[in-house]
Amino acid sequence: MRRSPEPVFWSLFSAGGVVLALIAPALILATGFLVPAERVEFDRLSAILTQPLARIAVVGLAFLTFVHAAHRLRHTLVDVGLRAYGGPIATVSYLAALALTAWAALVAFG
Amino acid sequence: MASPYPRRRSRRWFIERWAYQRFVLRELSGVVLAAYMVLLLLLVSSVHAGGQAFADHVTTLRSPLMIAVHVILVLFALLHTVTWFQAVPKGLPLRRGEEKVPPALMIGANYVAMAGATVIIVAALVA
Amino acid sequence: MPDVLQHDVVIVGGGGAGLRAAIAAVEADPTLDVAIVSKVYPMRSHTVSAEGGAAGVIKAGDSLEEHIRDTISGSDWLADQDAVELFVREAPQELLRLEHWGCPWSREPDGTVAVRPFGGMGIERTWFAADKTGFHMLHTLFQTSLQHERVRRYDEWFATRLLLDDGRAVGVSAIELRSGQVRAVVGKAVILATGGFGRIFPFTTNAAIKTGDGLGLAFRAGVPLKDMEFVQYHPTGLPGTGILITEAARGEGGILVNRHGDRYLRHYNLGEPLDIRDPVHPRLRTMELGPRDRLSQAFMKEQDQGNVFDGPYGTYVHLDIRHLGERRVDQKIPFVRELATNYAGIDPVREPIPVRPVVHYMMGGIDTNLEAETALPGLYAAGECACVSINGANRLGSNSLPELLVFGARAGTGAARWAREHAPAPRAAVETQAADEQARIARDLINRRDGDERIATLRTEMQHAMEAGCGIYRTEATLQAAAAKVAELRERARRVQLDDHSLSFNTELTAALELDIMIEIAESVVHSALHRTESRGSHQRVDFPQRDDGRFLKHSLAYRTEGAPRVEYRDVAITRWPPAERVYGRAH
Amino acid sequence: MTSGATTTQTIGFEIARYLPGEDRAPTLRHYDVPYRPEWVVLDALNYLKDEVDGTLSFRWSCRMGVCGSCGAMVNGVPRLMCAAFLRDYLPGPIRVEPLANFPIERDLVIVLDDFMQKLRAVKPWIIPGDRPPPADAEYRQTPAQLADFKQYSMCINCLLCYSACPVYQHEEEFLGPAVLALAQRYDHDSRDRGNSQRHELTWSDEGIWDCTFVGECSAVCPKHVDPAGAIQQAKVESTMDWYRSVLWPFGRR
Ligand SMILES: Cc1cc2nc3c(=O)[nH]c(=O)nc-3n(C[C@H](O)[C@H](O)[C@H](O)COP(=O)(O)OP(=O)(O)OC[C@H]3O[C@@H](n4cnc5c(N)ncnc54)[C@H](O)[C@@H]3O)c2cc1C
Ligand code: SF4
Ligand code: F3S
Ligand code: FES
Repeated sequence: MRRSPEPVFWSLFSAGGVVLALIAPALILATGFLVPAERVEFDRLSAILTQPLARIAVVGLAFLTFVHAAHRLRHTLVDVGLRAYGGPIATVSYLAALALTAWAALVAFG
Repeated sequence: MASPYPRRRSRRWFIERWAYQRFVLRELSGVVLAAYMVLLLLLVSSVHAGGQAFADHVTTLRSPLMIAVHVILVLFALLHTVTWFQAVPKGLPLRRGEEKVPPALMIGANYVAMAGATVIIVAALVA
Repeated sequence: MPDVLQHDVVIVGGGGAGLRAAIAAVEADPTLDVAIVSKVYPMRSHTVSAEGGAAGVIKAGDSLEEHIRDTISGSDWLADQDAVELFVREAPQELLRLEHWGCPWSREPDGTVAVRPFGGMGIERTWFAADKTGFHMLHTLFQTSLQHERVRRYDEWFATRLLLDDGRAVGVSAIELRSGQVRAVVGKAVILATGGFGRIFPFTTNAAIKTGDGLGLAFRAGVPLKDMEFVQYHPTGLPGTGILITEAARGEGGILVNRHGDRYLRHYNLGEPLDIRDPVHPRLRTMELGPRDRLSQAFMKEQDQGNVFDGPYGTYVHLDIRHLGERRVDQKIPFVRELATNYAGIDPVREPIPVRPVVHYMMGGIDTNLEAETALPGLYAAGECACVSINGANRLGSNSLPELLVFGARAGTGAARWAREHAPAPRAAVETQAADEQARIARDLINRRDGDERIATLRTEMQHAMEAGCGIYRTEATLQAAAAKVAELRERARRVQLDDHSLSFNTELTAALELDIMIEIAESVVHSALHRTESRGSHQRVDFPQRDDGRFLKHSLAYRTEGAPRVEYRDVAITRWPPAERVYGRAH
Repeated sequence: MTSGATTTQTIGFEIARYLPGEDRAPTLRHYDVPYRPEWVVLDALNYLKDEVDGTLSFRWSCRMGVCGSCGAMVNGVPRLMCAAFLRDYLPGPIRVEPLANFPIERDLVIVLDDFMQKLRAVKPWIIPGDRPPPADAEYRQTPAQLADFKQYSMCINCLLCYSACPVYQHEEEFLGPAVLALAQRYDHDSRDRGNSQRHELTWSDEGIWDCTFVGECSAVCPKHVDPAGAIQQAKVESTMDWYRSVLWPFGRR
């Protein structure tokens, strides 16, 4: 049977979609409004982010978000008219997502 | 023999109907969230860099531009959440015997979960 | 010279009967090459509109004997009893076969198929797929047929004439609508499965394509049309459009009431009404579950007495299903709700549905025997265009769908056998006939510029003449008037003028061809009705109100002549069920 | 034509006309039709064909929304002409064009060869596999098992969904909404054992994976088949199957 590799990308995209749907508004609320309003203390934040589990979570979240975005960007570009370049677009999108994830790992464990 | 008129394709299809514009906005919301992820990582980076770096970062975040950016980000995040929850019962239709579990119920359950997650996140960060 | 496309069996019609025949033919002999010529894509055929269900004995407590008796008394003893027996025996197997092919029949909790009550049936035996039975059957048949590589389809090809060779049928000439070219589709046997002809009347449940083309093809080749005077009016059509509200609405417990809120059927010898809350309601073969001819006739009587409502689209009564409740309606008859909401502008869960009798089904058709053979060697017919006859003077609801399966299958196997035993017709013979046909169509229709009659005018005049002269109640005088009018129209139709002189998808051309056939068929209906000076089933002569078994326990056979059709008679096959009174509303 | 008090008003129509061999491209032509509140667009077209211009070509048959013949773009949206009431388009004019995303055969008549070929390609019939039908009896199928595929069996092949799907507009290979919903209908039928035979095609890139869930197919479907849902469901199933085959490569397929 000729198998499409799409289930891999799609499942990661979906996982990212679920996580973002559940927490993205809350995160933006916190980091975009509560942090500038100085309702979040540095010590507390630092304590959380230096925990090993939190570091892994940050990388995981970044990975899912970037793959989710890459997947959507790729398909939207194809849909709006770049169908002929579908292959290269996919490669570049997912590679960019991986590169950004690598950067996220540096940040999270930095 | 006279031939049929070939099917027409439009390069601008995505702006020709509101339904399609909505679709493109929905897809873009995913990309916008990636941009937010970059901002979030910069924040994390500042935390790891120490108190002073964090304070500087907070100053940046207080600028009107950054506030405006976050307002837009929240709107896209909500768009993502709403459209995503709407799609959930499509892919995973649940049944109890003959009857379909009403999609509204499944969507509602998702919102409850989201509200829970929000409370936990905010509570964890704000003492 | 027109192209000649060679096959073994040629089927005209891609409805339920045609598709069933095609599958039967390739199953009988997988080496055969079968062609289906259809003027619409098969899944658009009119079988798609059938709503209520298909009768077949399957449940414990039912018996073949009962179904036979219901059908024969429903037919007012005009059905051939050997045909009915065979039909009733084979119907369950055919319905099961459809189940095996994937038809989504509605089910009982234990997973067996569910059955529902239907008009004129003494026991619940009507299989159903909600209220889209015909839709599901047609799509199941069509999709099943797709797996047979040797079924070749000519979709949107319009058959115009039977091709003959040495006294046998060997194909049809047909217009490929896309190109407008006439071609010969040739085989060793031909099956006509072109459906009914309700469109000869103005107010009908029938789709636009039901113009009786196959009857015209056979009639012109000398085959007689049988029992053409029997036209079924369905008691519950929506005023204005004629869209059908299925009998299943009454099977589930819907009631008919007149302007005074009276369940008027009780005055017409159909038994006593039960309270709608009575668990026994609706009682079989009683009141609303009486046969269609009786119910439609009762409406006319009510109308004479001024007991009906008067609306912008004629008179009507109310079909009330409110007491069934929203849940049951949505589960069992959702399409009724959809149709009433869209086309009558009322939600039947809250308001009663306005309904009136509407031309629905033609008992008559191409004369065939039990093997679906016609008098012309090599020519078979099945489905609504044929008359075997199992329906006699009045078809029982839900007998038609199984009929087209049973006799469609028989036509398919029979034609396959015939095709194995016979050689193909010589090419030259069919080529010239098709060339003649092409020349005729070009000369008389496409290229003509000196005509002075409009298709729509002739069609409307014909339809109104039929309704006025040949409706639910008929007399010598009304029939004579209709006969004169139709004869006049036949002359005028020779001078029809098209606006459209082009070839590709010329629907005005097909409308003209259909009109020509409809007028001829209408003539055979009128003359068959004129000759039958008795009242039986759906044929009610005000001037001859009694059934006359002495003279008319016979099928009428209309033959084409240059003038009015010639009507002959043939005895009905009576085996074990001697003619008796039709009794409804009481134990029989 | 019987003219009563209701026919004094008229409503304008802009109807796309195209005759192959004569016209280089479709053009809109204006017509006036008597306005009747109970008329649908199809009634107006039939009035025109009968009384005004016999050359106007369009498909129709059942005029009750079940044969699937009469799809067209009405004011830019795919609709069944027999279910589009004039009263919902007041004051007009009403623009009627052939279904988008298909070649035009003539006037409002489109070419649907591509759909017919794809329909057959997904094997829309029961494949009994190792479970042949019981002799002289029906397969047992509970109401719940029926409900599992019933919705996807309601498709009338009207092609409105293809007209609404931008992916189909640009990718001719895409199997498209109705065909994929139909494949799902058979995959989910308890009598069928043919899934793996269908998935080779339906789970490929030209199948479900070309769909980016625009969702307009379901929005325009007159029979509430929800092809978008069917495709989403198939994506979930295909994905689960993929992981199953990777994690248990020796397991039962
Ligand atoms: C609204 C409605 C509801 C009904 N409900 C029920 C019910 O519940 N139960 C029941 O038992 N019966 C019911 N009936 C009756 C039943 O549906 C029909 O009798 C039956 O479907 C006829 O099937 P058929 O195969 O003979 O013809 P059709 O399905 O009408 O098919 C005719 C075929 O012939 C083709 N054709 C015709 N002329 C030509 C030509 N010149 N060239 C090429 N092809 C041609 C057409 O394209 C079409 O494919 C109902 C009928 C109506 C009108
Ligand atoms: S899925 Fe709906 S819109 Fe598409 S063809 Fe079927 S009925 Fe029409
Ligand atoms: S519109 Fe097209 S992209 Fe998918 S959800 Fe429907 S098939
Ligand atoms: S005419 Fe049949 S769907 Fe509109």
